[in-house]
Amino acid sequence: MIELLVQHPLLAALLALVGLGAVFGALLGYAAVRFRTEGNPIVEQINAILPQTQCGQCGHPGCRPYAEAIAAGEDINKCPPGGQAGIEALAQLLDREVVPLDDEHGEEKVPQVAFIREDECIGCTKCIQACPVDAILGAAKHMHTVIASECTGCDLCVEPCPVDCIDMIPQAQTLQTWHWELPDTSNRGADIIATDAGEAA
Amino acid sequence: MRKIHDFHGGIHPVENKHQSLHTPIRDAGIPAELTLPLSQHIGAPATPLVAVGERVLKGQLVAEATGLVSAALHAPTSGTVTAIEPRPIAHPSGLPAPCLVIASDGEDAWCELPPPCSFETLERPELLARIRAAGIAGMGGAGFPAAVKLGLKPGTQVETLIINGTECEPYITADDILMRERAAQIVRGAQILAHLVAPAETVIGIEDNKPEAIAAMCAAAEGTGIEIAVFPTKYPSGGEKQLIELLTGKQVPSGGLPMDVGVVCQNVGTAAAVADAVEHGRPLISRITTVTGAAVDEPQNFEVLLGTPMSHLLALAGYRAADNPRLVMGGPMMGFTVPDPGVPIVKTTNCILAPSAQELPAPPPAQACIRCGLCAEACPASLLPQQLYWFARGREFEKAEAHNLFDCIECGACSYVCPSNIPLVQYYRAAKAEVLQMRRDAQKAEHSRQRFEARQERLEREEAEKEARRAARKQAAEEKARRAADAGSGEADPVQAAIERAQARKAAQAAGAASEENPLQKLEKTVVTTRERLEKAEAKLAQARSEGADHIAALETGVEKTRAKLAAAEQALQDYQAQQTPAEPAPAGDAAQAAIQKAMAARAAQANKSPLEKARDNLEKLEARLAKSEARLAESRAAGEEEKIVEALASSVERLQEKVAAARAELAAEES
Amino acid sequence: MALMRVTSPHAHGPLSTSAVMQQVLLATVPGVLVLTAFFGFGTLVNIAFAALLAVSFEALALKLRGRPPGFYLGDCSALVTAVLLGIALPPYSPWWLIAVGIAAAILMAKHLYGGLGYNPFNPAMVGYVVLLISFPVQMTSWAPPRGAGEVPGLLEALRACFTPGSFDAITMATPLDVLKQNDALLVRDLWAQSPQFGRWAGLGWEWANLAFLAGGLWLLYRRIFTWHAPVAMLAVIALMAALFYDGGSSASGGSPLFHLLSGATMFGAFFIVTDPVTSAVSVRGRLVYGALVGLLVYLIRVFGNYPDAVAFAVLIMNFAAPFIDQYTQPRTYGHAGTGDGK
Amino acid sequence: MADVSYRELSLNGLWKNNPAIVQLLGLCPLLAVTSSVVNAIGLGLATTLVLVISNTSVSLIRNIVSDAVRLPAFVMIIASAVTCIELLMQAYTYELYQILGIFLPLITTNCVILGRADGFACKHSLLPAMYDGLIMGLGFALVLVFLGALRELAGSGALFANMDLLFGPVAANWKIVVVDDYQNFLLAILPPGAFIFTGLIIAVKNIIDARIDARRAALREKPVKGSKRVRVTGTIS
Repeated sequence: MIELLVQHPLLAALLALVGLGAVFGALLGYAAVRFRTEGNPIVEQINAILPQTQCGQCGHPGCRPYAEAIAAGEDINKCPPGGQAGIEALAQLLDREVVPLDDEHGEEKVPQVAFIREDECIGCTKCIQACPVDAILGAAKHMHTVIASECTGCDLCVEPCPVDCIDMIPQAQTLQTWHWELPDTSNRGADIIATDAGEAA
Repeated sequence: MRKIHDFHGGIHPVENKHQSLHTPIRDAGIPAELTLPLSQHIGAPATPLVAVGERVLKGQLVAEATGLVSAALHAPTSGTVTAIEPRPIAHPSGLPAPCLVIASDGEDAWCELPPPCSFETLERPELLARIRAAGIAGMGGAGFPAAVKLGLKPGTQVETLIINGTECEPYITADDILMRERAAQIVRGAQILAHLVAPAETVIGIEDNKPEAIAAMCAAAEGTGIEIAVFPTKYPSGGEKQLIELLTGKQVPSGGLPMDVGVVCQNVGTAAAVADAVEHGRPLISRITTVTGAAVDEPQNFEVLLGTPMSHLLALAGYRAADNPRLVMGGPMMGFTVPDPGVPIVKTTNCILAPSAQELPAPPPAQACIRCGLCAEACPASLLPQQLYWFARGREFEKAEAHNLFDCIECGACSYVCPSNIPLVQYYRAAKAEVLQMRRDAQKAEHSRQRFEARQERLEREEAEKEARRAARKQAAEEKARRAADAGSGEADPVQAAIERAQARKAAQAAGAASEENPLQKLEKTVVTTRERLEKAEAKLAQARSEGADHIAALETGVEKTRAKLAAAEQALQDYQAQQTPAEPAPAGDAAQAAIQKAMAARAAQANKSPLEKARDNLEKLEARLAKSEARLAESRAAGEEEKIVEALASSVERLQEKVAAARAELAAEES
Repeated sequence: MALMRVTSPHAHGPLSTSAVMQQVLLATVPGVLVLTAFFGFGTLVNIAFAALLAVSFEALALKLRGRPPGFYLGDCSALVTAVLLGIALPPYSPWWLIAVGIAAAILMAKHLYGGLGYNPFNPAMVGYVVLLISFPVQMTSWAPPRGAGEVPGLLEALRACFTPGSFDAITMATPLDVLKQNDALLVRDLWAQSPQFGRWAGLGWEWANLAFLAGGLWLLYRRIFTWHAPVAMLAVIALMAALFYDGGSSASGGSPLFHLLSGATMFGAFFIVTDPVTSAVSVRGRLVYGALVGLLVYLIRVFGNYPDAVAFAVLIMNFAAPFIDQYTQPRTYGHAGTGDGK
Repeated sequence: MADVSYRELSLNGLWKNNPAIVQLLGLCPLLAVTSSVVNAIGLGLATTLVLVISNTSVSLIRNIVSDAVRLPAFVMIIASAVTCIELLMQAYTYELYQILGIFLPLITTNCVILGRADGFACKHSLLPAMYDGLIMGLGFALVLVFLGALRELAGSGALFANMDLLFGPVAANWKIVVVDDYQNFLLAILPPGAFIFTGLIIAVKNIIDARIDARRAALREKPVKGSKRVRVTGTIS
């Protein structure tokens, strides 16, 4: 046998290569079976990044369905409330490219909270049915009100209101939430600003 | 002589302290109006105890501490409460905060104070209560309520009590002059604090650039066992953590408190205030404040009532507003700019700095970081400021946190030495705030998610129940049909079914009649349960009263409400019984019949109405709404409410106006 | 009147980036004077031409990147790069050599990475190395020092720069090169035979090194940088030389004093290794960084292909600087342990 | 699969998805042998040939080889093809064979080839696979030649030197000296030069792409903002 191989180097090479191929093939096949990934934990991680406003602007009924869609390969730039920061976080998690927000799905806005002008409310409960997080309190024929701390600012309640008594108000800044902003470094070409030295009124 | 340790980093900025030390402490007098922010300390704001229009006396408690970490407020002089409303306060944001405004009457009449006493005679809880009642919050700048810091957990052993007379910031001399002029009071305060926390040693730490203060303190501390430790001048040795390392060689663990290494630290100003509070029963209503900078003619120290507008003090010191591009509360290293000179002095205002443009020039444009490392050399917390800067700038906040962003004390040493003029501290402040904001957002998102999922679950359940009911009904119907079919020898008999339906309806009506007793039972039950609840609430209230808990007021209103409910329930029961006795229950169908008739009548009326009338009605309704909205808008404009709200209202008015216009057009069309 | 709203601190120290750069420029003066005294006006012409080119390239790059050139030129960093490269280049280099070097330094090493503060590699050294590997002949021939040959005047220096080929004749190997090529003579004999050697090291070189040392000490005194990196580097070079010094056989690597005062040792230690942008940041990091530069310098000088090695050593360690930073984070106040790598 | 557009394939291979400057595959030979045009042409042709052969064979056996062992099988095919090419070059262009040296056998490990085999050929029928191999190979070879020309020009001031190694004696005087009396700029010839010039080529391509995109974006209609919203709360009665 060995003699034969020595005499026919071509055969030896062929055998060696086929042998190697067989061994590595077996190894790969085993690994494919042994280390199969179970389930899809990525959905949970994506869902944790999404802002949970449940606003439906992404075209999915709620944040979790969108998280599932992203895991299945959908674009990550469909969430206006998450904004650019959210897109970046998703891009990092999924190792995808950072893309600008798709404005077919709306624009990034400052955080808002719904406000019911209570003397105009007729108590129709339509907004209560629309609210995805049960943040509106009220009963039929009784004035409703928004529990501001629970409101996600999704503005789904605005449209159903028959008397247009719901406004979206930007979340007010308080002493507790106020803070210094990062110095602006975006316009370094045009004019150079050291700090956000602004002028108070 | 104790061993003085050193801490990493630190800088030596120009001190500029002599300017304000030429004259002794001057009384700033009583301004016409005092503005007391309800939150002058770290923690929950105080709750006002007085009403607008009420007359208050000097030293009277006007707002009490709420919650564990909070401090009380007292009237700094006698006068009338003119407003409790948001006013601009000394805060870099320039946002208003709730304030209590007192118009002084000039009499400066004291309220009744507890009798003076000697602290040795007082027990620890009583001492603590006096300090708490006096509303003392850290006078060094942070404003942590003193009583909270001193209220040690039982069983803790304090090694060192440090009285901080370091005052390392340039320009500020409030503690210096206090130590020079009131050394004895500070030492008494220190003795009281020592009595309270029973430390193994008490040290007063002073930088060596205050020789007069050191001499005065040494003289006053003679024979008291209190040590005066003098150490080289270096910024920021007055920082609590740095001072502890200087004097004890120990480092406060990250995220921990000085107590974790057996140290309690208080400012000299706090010590003096404690002495006043305990010995004379006087609450904290005034403090020493330095007014300095090149834009005032006579830099000096004032004893000033809390709530005095800064402009009042500045005027006394000869302020030249034209020379002053920025007004700083605190020192040049850690102080913050105030948006308006009218903001009040608070418990933490140790200095008002009015520099000229030459003295503290506006920050020049930032250049690129050249990684020179001077910031790392200067950092007293041994951080890598430029790494933090890169992370903050790149919004890589997790990495910044991993590089101990939250150990930064914002002392400003890094920005001071930075050759490229990078506003490092601003980056750190912003980064910290963003991290906190992100944590809050994550929490809120999680909360929203849970609520959303709970709601979805509920809707599904309801849907399922509905489905189940429908299925059951269907099954019953089928069952019935089959039975009918069986009975009717395989032929579905509609007549039979109708009869059966009618019978079922009758049975149901009978059942309804049987349940006629229900309202009575229900009312009785309500009365019983309400009574039970009232009893429970009363017991709770009594318990709370005996314990002197905070929420008595809330409980009281609760009891009140429950009582009212009980009365109402009893009344309802009686009414019902009275109604029941004379007449037998009316046939059940009657009420429904009446309602149906009424509805039919309404509909007929509606149908009878001509389109013209309808349109007119509609217009009337809309006009009423418009008027209401306009009134609300005017009101909010007058009240100076926030822009956004006014805008929102304005837009809604506009919408209504449009609708009215449309309705008018419709009406016109109908009429023609 | 409107009041300014800014974050604290409101006070600022006296130091600025341009001041730092100007101090560095000033500190090179003694070294440049000594080089001129011994090797003629070649270095001065190098520096002048390099400075002109560097400022133009910098302005061009800034313009292309949409930054205001006036503001950024004010930091003088381009001038520093030009002066350092001008000193490092052999005197009487042809103009195109300087131009290629400056282009590599300013355009490639600096602005391609984002300008001052963002460059991972020392621009002057990148320029130098690009030239060294591209034009080894021109880069390894050095003018003979006064005393070993005639020193050209200013006009001749200018001519050498702008009419290439006119000056090829009068160049010599540097002392480091001579020692490296030597495999037959005892060091003592070599010293006696070659005109390039002076009292301790190369003729002229020793004084130039001492002058750069003086400039460096002045910078230290002005607290422009800390002592850690240069001292670590010099200490390691001296230590290595002492360890491997065999008393002067024909295979000798040279005495510690020879290594300290030869080639670009002092220049590298005080003007290149201390470049803050490309070195490690923390104190411990700078010690490690300097020491490793020193080690590499010695290894390449004695065992490598090139006679001098500061540029290579510095560039290699530039690579490693972030890595060193990662493992030499100082222990933050109030934290147990060293906080390494976390 | 019938829905393969040859136009799309060509565009992909030559520009949009160029293996060398977009996918950055096969960098090792790209950087190592492009010091002159002749080297680049030689290696480019060899690689293209191997690609065509390997894509063809892989496409032929794609339904026979099981998924788990496909990679070893592909590598075997590629190795055989490379060996054939190597022998051919040894026979007909011996000098070039010697210059290219180790990089000829190393074509086996060139990721472009395995990448195309696994990414395209094993999913497509014979003709598209063959065409893809050809176009991808040409795309790779073009970049190789362009880079080689740049480096040769910058490094030695001349173009098309030593073309006779590949094309025989006819090509002996194809050399064009662009700059007389040129000081050889070694950096361009050495591997760092390859990195720098590759970077420049990629930069130029990105600039062109960005311009094209900008022009297209200007032409395209803007969709309505927020038009894709849905209700998460079902119907509202």
